[in-house]
Amino acid sequence: MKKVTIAVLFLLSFLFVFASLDLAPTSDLNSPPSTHVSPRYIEMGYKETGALNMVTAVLADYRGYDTLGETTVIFTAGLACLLIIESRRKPKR
Amino acid sequence: MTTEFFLANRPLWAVLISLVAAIVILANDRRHNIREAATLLAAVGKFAIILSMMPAVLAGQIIETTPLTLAPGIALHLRADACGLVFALLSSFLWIATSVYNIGYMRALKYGHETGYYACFAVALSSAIGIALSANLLTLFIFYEILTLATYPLVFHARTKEAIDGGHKYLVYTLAAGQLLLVAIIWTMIVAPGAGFTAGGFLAGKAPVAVLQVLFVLFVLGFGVKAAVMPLHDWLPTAMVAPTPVSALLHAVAVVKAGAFGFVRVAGFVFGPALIKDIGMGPLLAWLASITIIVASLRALSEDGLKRRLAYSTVGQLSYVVLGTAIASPLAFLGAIFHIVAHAFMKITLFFCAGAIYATTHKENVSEMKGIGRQMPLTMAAFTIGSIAIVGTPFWVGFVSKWNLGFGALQAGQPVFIAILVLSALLTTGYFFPIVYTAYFGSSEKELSYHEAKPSLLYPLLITAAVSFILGISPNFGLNFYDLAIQAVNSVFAASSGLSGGGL
Amino acid sequence: MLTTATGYVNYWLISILMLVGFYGIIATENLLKKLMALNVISVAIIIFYLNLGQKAGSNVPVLFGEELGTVAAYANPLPHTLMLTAIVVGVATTGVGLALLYRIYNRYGTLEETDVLKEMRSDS
Amino acid sequence: MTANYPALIVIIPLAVAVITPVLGRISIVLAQLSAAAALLVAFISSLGALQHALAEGSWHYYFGGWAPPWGIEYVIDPLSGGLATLVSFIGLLVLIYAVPHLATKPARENTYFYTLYLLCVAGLLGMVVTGDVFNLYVFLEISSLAAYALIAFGGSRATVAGYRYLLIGTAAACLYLLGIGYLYALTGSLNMADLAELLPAVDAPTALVIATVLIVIGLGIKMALFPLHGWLPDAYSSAPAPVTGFIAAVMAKVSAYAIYRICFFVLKDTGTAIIALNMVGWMAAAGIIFGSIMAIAQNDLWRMLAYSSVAQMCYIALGVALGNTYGIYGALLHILNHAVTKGCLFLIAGSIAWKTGIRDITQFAKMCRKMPWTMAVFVVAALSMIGLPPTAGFFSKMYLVMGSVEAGAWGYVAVLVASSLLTAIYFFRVIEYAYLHQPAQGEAVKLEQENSVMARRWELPASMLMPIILLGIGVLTLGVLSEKIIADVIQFALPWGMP
Amino acid sequence: MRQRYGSLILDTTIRLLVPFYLIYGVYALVHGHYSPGGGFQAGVVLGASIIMVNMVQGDSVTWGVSKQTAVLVASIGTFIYAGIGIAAMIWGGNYLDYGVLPFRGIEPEVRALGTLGIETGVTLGVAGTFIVIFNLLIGREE
Repeated sequence: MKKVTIAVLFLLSFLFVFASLDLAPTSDLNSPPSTHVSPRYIEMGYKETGALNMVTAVLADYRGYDTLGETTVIFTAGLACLLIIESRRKPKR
Repeated sequence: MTTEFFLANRPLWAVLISLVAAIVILANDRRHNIREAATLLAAVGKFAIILSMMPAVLAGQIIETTPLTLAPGIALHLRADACGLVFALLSSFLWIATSVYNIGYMRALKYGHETGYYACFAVALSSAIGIALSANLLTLFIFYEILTLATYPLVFHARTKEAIDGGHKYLVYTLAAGQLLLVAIIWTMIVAPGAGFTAGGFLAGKAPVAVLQVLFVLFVLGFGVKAAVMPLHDWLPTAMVAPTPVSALLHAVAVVKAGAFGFVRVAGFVFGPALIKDIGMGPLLAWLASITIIVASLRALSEDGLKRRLAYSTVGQLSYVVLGTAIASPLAFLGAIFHIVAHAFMKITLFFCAGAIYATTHKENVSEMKGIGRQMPLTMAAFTIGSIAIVGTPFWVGFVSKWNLGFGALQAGQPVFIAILVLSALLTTGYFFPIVYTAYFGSSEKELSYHEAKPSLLYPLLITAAVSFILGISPNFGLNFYDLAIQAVNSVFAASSGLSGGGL
Repeated sequence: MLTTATGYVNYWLISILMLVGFYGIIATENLLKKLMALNVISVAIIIFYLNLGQKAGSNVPVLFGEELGTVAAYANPLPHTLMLTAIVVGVATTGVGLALLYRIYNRYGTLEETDVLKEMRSDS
Repeated sequence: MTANYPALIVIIPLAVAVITPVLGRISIVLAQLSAAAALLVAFISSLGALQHALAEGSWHYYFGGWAPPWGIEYVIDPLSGGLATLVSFIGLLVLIYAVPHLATKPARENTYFYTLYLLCVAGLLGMVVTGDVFNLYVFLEISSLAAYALIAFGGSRATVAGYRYLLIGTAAACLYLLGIGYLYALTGSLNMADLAELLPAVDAPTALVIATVLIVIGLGIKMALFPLHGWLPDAYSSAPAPVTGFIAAVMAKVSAYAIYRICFFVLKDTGTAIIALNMVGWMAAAGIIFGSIMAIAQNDLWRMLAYSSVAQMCYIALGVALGNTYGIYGALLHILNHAVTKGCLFLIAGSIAWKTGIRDITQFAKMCRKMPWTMAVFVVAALSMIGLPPTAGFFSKMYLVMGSVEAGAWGYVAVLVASSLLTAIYFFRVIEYAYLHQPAQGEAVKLEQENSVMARRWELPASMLMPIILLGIGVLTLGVLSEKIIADVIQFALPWGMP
Repeated sequence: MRQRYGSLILDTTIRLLVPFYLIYGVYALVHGHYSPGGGFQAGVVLGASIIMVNMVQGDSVTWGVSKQTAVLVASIGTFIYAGIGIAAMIWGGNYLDYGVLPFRGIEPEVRALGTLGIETGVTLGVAGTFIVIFNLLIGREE
């Protein structure tokens, strides 16, 4: 079983290596992520949101809704733990 | 406005009235009288509605309604044409008789669970009328499946081991067939989008011959199970564990005739007689039907249980209809459609008699019925009438359809099937005559006193027996079955010119 | 050739890290270790995203003073933001996973998968 | 507020969820009422949004006022609007159902349950209406985390099932995240519409294939697509009844919807989606047969239904894989139909276990007497699962067969036909046990006594019976109105460029 | 009640460090606009400092926030975030459109204030949740 897993994963690693050649190399200034969408965050971030920290600008404003989701995820995790562990001590019916 | 609305949608009301009745029945679980009154009212109402459409249809009008769309381009399309009206009139008329009989029978035998029984009966009738009046394949299929579902509880009604097994078998056969039918119907819908039943068929030239052949086989398999074409007939004798009214109305009229009627629709209104000839599937089906007729008759000879013998008789007789559609000449078609009517009256009489005997004396095997003709003279008289008619004796209703079938075979240039008809008549005599003989002349060990069935059982069977005599002399009596059948055949064959005989 | 290698070697390392994580999930018996392997995967993916945000010669995406340099002078802030979310999701998942493990251990006294499953099947 | 319908669909359940612990402190009834009110608002908003989308085309809602691709947008088109309506409606029904079910648990646990339940619903709603692939991931995680905990709430077995689901589910989410990572690396965008525009120009076949496969496998695990369904039977059969009812009804469907969305709306012009879909098609066909056979082998009603879900989810996958108009009609209609039907069946299974403690089918004798209404609805829902007219299931199956016939995929036709018959076997088995079998001798007497007591009582509390009956009516109504749904909604949900 | 882990050295260290942790947490929150930092980081620092107090001093220390309180804090914190979004809706903008909030100032400043508001919510939410999870995982009874 383990050997099969290793073999499959080994093959997969070749696939990933092969696929990576389709991507822009690391640190490429002209890669799609550096040229689409993100320039606006860098250029307009301060003007539009008043945050010098562009990460904050994106996090809290441009993509603020994701962050709401993120906070909710954490909150969900807290309540999930509560429900899981608290219900251990349930009174017998 | 409202009257017009009511009149225009009569096919829909005809279907819905017994569904409503089913709901009323379910709501009155413990009030027997309301429950049974609802059944009777719905039966009479349904018959009245369908009867009211007859003059218009005879005059050449077609009453149709499309209350709902089922799929893009395909509506829940109900249409009262001559062909459908034959079946609708027949089943709704016989439902009245059966309802009366039902009440007597169920009260005599105390099965229990009667609310569900009556409700299922009503739903089954709804779907039978739906099948009769549907104007396209999908509508027909939906009612066809509802019919399967509604009759399944009726088969296992007694809840004995045997009944449950019978129900199983019934369900397996009909559901599997239903799926094949569904594939056939969907394929047809893809080949000819949005087409409804067209007199003379609509598939010609729509697809390669090979595809049409496969389609035809699928249709045969799909409808063949309910029409009990051998080798797909096995469920029918097993399903005889159901209470007799079920066997009488559903397993002799509504359910099995739905299959036979499906053949008529497919042969006459989907493929068309000409196309069936062209793709060469007619003879195949005709021989299948012939084999069924002979083998089923032989099987009937060896059965001792009266209902099982009747069941095999039904299997054989249904194939007359299939044979007629397969021969696909005008007269054969006429014979096929009229045999739906003829067989219904004859066989329901016979089943009613079997049920009456069982409810009164608890005898269900032929060998036990020695001397029962003296004990229940009226019932046995009706039984005798039914037997004589079903054999095909001239001046009885069975003769009319067989005569037409025979001439149809000649018309199509296949006289060999006349031999089949004659052989079948002989065999039929072979298995009905002993019953009658035993009943009148067999001597029983015990002394039998006069003990006729009670009125609610007796009157329905006398009426149907009388009708099967009257229809033999005057096939148009009362409900104009013969004219309607002729009109249906004319419409089918007028559309496909060049076939021998043309119209009638 | 060398430039290719330097440009892509990150992706390869990340792939290997991720596959190691998958190996961990599949091959280890211990439920806690599986959870840790899951974290390895999630870290690999986080690095993958951050790798996408890199630009040669860029600085952190924070304006110091109000002078804006060229776009090329700042790293892409979007992957950072996304990965902040992913990190939090990872933490949350780990928390819930640990809570579940806590209960499993309390109930069955073991964290070996086969044992737990055996106990569970016999448990009503 | 009308202008904010798309946001309200998700926001109101979310906001109410996060404040529920506080409300629950004050009074548990307050928490229940507010939760129900929140889902009602979500339902009304979805309906409003759907109506707007049908009347005036798809509705794009920009969060924070930032236009995509910079900000996050919600897209209400007939498809997402319709699905949001479905999710919120079933969410509301199950919430009502859950109230008596949880009455014996302490108030605090009740509060946490409702909070997580709302979060789960909100997460699914968010997945449905979002137009941003990363936002979809975030909401996927919200709903998943909530679901893990809710499943584990069912007891010790459920904890193990929940943990296994957590492992598989998180791995799935990671795969999905990596998949969209590739898409991001290739285009620099995360917005679905923007991706759809940019991707055809991208020349990176291997990376695109990897991205597609990762996304499809990731979401495939979540929708329990065979052979990635391993988590499902344990999870469904050990979770508390309302939870199973809800997640079985909508959770997997939302993932199926996401696959459809991404394959047909994002990757449609790249050509890789076709490869992935072919793969999905055969997996689905195998899954239909496997799920049905496994369902026949089960004696536990819950597990039977769970395996049935495996098979039925594959119906949806099959329709999507067919990729022609009828196939997609069938798949989308089946999402709707199966949600209502399976939700109904699991709620019924839950009620039976709640009232009588019986889960084993072989002990169902005389169940029709104990719970006549419930069992009547069960029969209707079972018919729909088998695919018999006039119930909803028939029509979706009909479209699937139509799609297969049109595509000439006779193998699929055979599978669909065989599956109907197999489904009939295991559902009629239950029906026969419930209606026809006689209980053992000793039990019969006890049953009579129980019956005499119960004759005067309503079979289930109204708030449990009402959702079941509503869903049962829904099964019939959806069947009768299926064409209307197609003509009014689903027709507009097809990807662009299709007839 | 568990034994506290503390000793003299730990006690003293905590006494000295916790105020700085708290201040640093608040700094990370409010300074998130200008430098690396923000709600999550702040929340984690705040949560961690309280967890630390809890660990060292045991439950007897009155400001070791209890599980129930922490849940409420997390709940309220997350609600602040969602609520600010809803407030934006009420003032006529889209959800989370801080620009329409009725603060004085030009739009970027208003937006920055809105951002600060939600970051506060995030901080409370994260801090509360971490305390809850920690308390649960160490199996401390009420």
